[in-house]
Amino acid sequence: MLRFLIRRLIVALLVAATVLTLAFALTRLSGDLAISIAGPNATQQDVELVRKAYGLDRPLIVQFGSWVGRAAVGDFGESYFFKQRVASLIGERMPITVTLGLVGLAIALAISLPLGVLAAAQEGRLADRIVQGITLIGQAMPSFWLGLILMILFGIRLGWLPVSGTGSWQHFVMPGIVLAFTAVPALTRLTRSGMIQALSSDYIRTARAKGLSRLSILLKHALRNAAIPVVAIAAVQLGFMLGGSIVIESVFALHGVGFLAWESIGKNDFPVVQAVVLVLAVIYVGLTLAADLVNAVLDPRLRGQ
Amino acid sequence: MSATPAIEVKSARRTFRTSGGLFGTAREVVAVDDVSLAVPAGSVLGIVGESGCGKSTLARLILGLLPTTAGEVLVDGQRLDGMDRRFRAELIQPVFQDPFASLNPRRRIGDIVALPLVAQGKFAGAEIGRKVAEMLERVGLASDMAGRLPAELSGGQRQRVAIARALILRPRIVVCDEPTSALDVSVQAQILNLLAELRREFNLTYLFISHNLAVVEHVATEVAVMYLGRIVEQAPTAELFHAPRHPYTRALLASVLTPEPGLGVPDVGLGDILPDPANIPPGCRFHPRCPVAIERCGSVAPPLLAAAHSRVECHLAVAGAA
Amino acid sequence: MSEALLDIAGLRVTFAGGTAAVRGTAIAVNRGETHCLVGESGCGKSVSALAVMNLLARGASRSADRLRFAGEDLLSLSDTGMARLRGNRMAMIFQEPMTSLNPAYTVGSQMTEVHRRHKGSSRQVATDRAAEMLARVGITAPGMRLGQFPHQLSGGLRQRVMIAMALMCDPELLIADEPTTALDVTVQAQILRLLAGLQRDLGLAVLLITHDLGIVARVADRVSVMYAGEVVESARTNDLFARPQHPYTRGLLDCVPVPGKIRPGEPLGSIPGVVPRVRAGFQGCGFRDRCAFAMPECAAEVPRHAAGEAHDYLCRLAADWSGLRGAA
Amino acid sequence: MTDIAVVSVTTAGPRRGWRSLGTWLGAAVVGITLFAAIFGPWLAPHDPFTQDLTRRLLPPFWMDGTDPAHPFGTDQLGRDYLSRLIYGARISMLIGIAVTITSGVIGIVLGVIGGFAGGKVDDAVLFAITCRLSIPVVLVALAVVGLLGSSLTLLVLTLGLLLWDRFAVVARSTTMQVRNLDFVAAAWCAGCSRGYILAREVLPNIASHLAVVATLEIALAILLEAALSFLGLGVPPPLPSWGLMIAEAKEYMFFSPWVIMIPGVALFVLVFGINLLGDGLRDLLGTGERS
Repeated sequence: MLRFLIRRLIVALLVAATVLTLAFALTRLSGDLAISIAGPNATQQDVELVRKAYGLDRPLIVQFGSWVGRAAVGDFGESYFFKQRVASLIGERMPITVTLGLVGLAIALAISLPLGVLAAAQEGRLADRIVQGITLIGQAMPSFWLGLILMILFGIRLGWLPVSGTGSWQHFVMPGIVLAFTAVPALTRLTRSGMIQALSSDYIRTARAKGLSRLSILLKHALRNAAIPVVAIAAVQLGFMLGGSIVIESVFALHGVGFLAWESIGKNDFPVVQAVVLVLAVIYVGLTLAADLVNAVLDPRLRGQ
Repeated sequence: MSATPAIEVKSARRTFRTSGGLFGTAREVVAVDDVSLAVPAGSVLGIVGESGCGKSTLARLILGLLPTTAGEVLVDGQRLDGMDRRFRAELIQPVFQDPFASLNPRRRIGDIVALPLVAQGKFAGAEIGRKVAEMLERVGLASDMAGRLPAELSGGQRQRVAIARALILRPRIVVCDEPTSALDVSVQAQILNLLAELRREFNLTYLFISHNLAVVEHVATEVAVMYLGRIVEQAPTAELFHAPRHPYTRALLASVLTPEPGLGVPDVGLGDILPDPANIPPGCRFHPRCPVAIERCGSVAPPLLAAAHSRVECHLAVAGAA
Repeated sequence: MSEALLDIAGLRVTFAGGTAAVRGTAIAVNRGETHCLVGESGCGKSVSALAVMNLLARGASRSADRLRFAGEDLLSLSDTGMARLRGNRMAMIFQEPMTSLNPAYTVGSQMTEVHRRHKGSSRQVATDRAAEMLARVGITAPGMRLGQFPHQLSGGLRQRVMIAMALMCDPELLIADEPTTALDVTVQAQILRLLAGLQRDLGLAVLLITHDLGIVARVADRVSVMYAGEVVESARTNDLFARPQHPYTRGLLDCVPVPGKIRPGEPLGSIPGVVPRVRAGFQGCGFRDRCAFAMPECAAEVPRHAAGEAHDYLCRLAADWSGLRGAA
Repeated sequence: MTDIAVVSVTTAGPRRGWRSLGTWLGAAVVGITLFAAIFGPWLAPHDPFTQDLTRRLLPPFWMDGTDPAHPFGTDQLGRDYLSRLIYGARISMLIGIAVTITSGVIGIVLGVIGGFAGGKVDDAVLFAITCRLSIPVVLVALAVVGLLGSSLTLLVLTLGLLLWDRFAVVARSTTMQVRNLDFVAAAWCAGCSRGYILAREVLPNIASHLAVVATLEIALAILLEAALSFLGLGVPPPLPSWGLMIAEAKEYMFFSPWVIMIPGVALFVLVFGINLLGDGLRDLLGTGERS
């Protein structure tokens, strides 16, 4: 158990280090940062001042070293645009993104699990085809467009929900639904295929031979095994949702981390962009680690002898 | 007796690392442990043992599909590692157990049988076609089968294709790894008869691996019994079946259910403890299940008692118990 | 013995693709008797058993002239009525002990649930019963085993657990579908010995499905040989091995290498050709393509002949066609 | 006693018909879009870049006050919407296919090498996949385009470098499965070289799985391009990307909803069609999710 945790932690750290390097490389792709920061109207002198002030005159390897050293202790420097510590900036915005992600995941699971179980139980019949149709529609739906449509419908025409902002829980309903829509197809398909696999397995035949009730076979014996991959994918999906919330946050003007990143990209505010990429990557790795642990609880075979 | 053995295995050992589940510690499994054997040219060595005893791993070592962890394998007196792949193919060929996995589902029968010829790179297309047609006919398949896909064939027919592929280069040695275990009884007999005919015709040497003792008795000239990675007894077929010396051989023979009504199911006398290759017991590895084990068996590894044609590893075989 | 415990006549199963898996099978299993259903893969023996238990996969259709268990008509029983019988008065074990137990639950949980469902017993009563049954199938330290998960047990132990679980509710009939095929020979002998002992002690009726004539000879009281969805020959075990009548039965017996009976190197008897897949609407004898005695009439309806007491077979050939097998 | 009870009936028949209907529908959508993309310059009634500020936001043909010359109306700058839609199909298909080829090459090479070699090499491939999955795609793509300026080539390269994970995962697992089958061992014993075995024995057996992944990836790349263009960091304006059309029309959507409906529906229908085709392919090639 401990060995496993340590091994996974080492992998997680290596992934973080790789992303750290990539994030740094990303910002240096554009050539001279100082020119970008100083802005279009700056004189040669201004640019030199900026270069000195941000330490961009040092050799690349030194810059990299100092960025890594500080990032390792959570210091991502100061935002060029917001003139604020990047860490505190992200800290302020994170709750909104996490709330959105969790709302989205909850809605997605509330839709996918019943749909997947229903489709598997009715494999090949009308209900199954309808569910598969829904997943296809969900897969094809551009999330930003769905967001706009919902805004027109519920925000303007019906006036039920606020169109943008973060004032109340109602503000999270539409974005949550849209975000959930991005995860529903994958989760439903996985639940369905997992359930179909479980239902055609030998132990389900045993359960039927034991004369157990249909409900007990479906929910106790099949779902428990089908749920194992779903948990892992749900965690991965949550990671993707946090990363993908940038689109939805900008549609609904939710000032979360994604929105922050979008603004910062527009403003050439590299420390913020670097930091957001890194933080999201670390969260993703943490989520997959957590999923492994939950799986170990669900699947006795993974607990070892 | 000076002739080079077709196959010679010298103190071969093969271990695997298994991950012990997500949280378990990785363990080392000894699949083949210090196995030595020699198969004289023209004979059939049968290898029997239960699942996990290492017989299939041994086959893969002899085919060169797996490298040995220690020891060496000589085929026709030459070391396998470093041997040219084309040369090796002309020497030794396999027939595997599962006739559904051993043929590429996307290639036609003719191409499958021709593969060893194509790999040699020295045969012209017309010659290949002629040889393939001949071989298909020899194993009892209509030559129009060449254009079919494996999925269109039955299990027995597929196994004939596998045999045709193995013999098309006229190798000296064929390693048959449970060639009839996946087949029905009526088809198994066809394949066994075919293998026997081909051996006489092409003067082949077989290494014949099976868990079915009756089948091994039928085809083998000599039999080796494997238990947890070691050969615990080896003898000419008739001797082994009529005067088994190792208690495990006796138990195996006792568990053969011949179709003779009225005899009931015998008591094989083995306990419930099953062999675990990752956890090999000290002393004699069979002692936890052995019905006649004495104290020494639990601590001291049994000596090898070798005679001209037979050998056994058992403390109690010293007295020549039979 | 007035009425058979399990009485099947004219059982037919057709798969969605049009394959006729079972074509008018008749089997009668008497109380306290082991009846073996023997045949090669695809002959319909397992499908017949699943059809009796109403456990066929979706897409398979079942019909029968008669399907009665302990006097009760199974055909007219509802799904719930059938579920009440399964695991209770008629139990079944399967070929693959490695996959037949649910990996997510402990042995104890899976064993007790069947008792609690059918007998309405408390957790404690069911657990005691489970421990008792584990001990009964020769498992030492049953208390410890109850808390273990299936993956912690070897194949032989899992099959013992399956047997114990099947016997939780004292069934009258146990259907065992190739219970030892996936096991090693020594474990197979142990499990079969256990089954034979339980059958005797508990007075069970056992319908044992196997492809292995050795098993048939050693454990069966009666044998039904299946080929291409039909029972082609049915007899008492001794009778069948001594006087096999159907050409297929004879051929099958010749195919089996018997240690000490066949000289090494001598060819085995074999049946040419392959096991056919029979489509719905197939007429006549399913074996005729592989049969050395086939004649044009075999494509028409085949008569069922008697060859002595409780011995019948499905073939045109008269019973005295071969004389005694192995008389020489 | 000859009553016959039929317990359950087959359900396989109608399903096949239903499935093939969907596949044909998908093929039709993809075919029409491809046709429009290839022959766009001849099909489009107007130049998609010509602005006419006097004829802004003309409604499409099903509404009142339309102009027969502009069946799908005009946008906020008076450009013909149908022409822009047709040129947008070019962008979508181009991006979808080019990105999939790029990511396919990267992913398949990595996956096949990892699956075939196993051991340390496979560990490295797995690590690369984990790293790739932990990187937020939209954010990084936005950042790259934001930093380097938008161009089609850059967009294709960026997305191609970011979307290879599914190819790698599928190629790796299927290669592993095939590698362990006995026919690969038999080919080795037949004296075949590693390269021959990989090319002739392994690849043909994983190709169908990869084809299914390819359709999914084309759909995903099209959706991502639209999202990036919508956020203003995808295809450079004035190129008529469907995502960009939605973004540019956003301000007018409350009064003239069709300005976002038309490109949005086009996007949805195309991706839906590709996915239908992919599902059909999956059924046809027998690479079910179940196995």
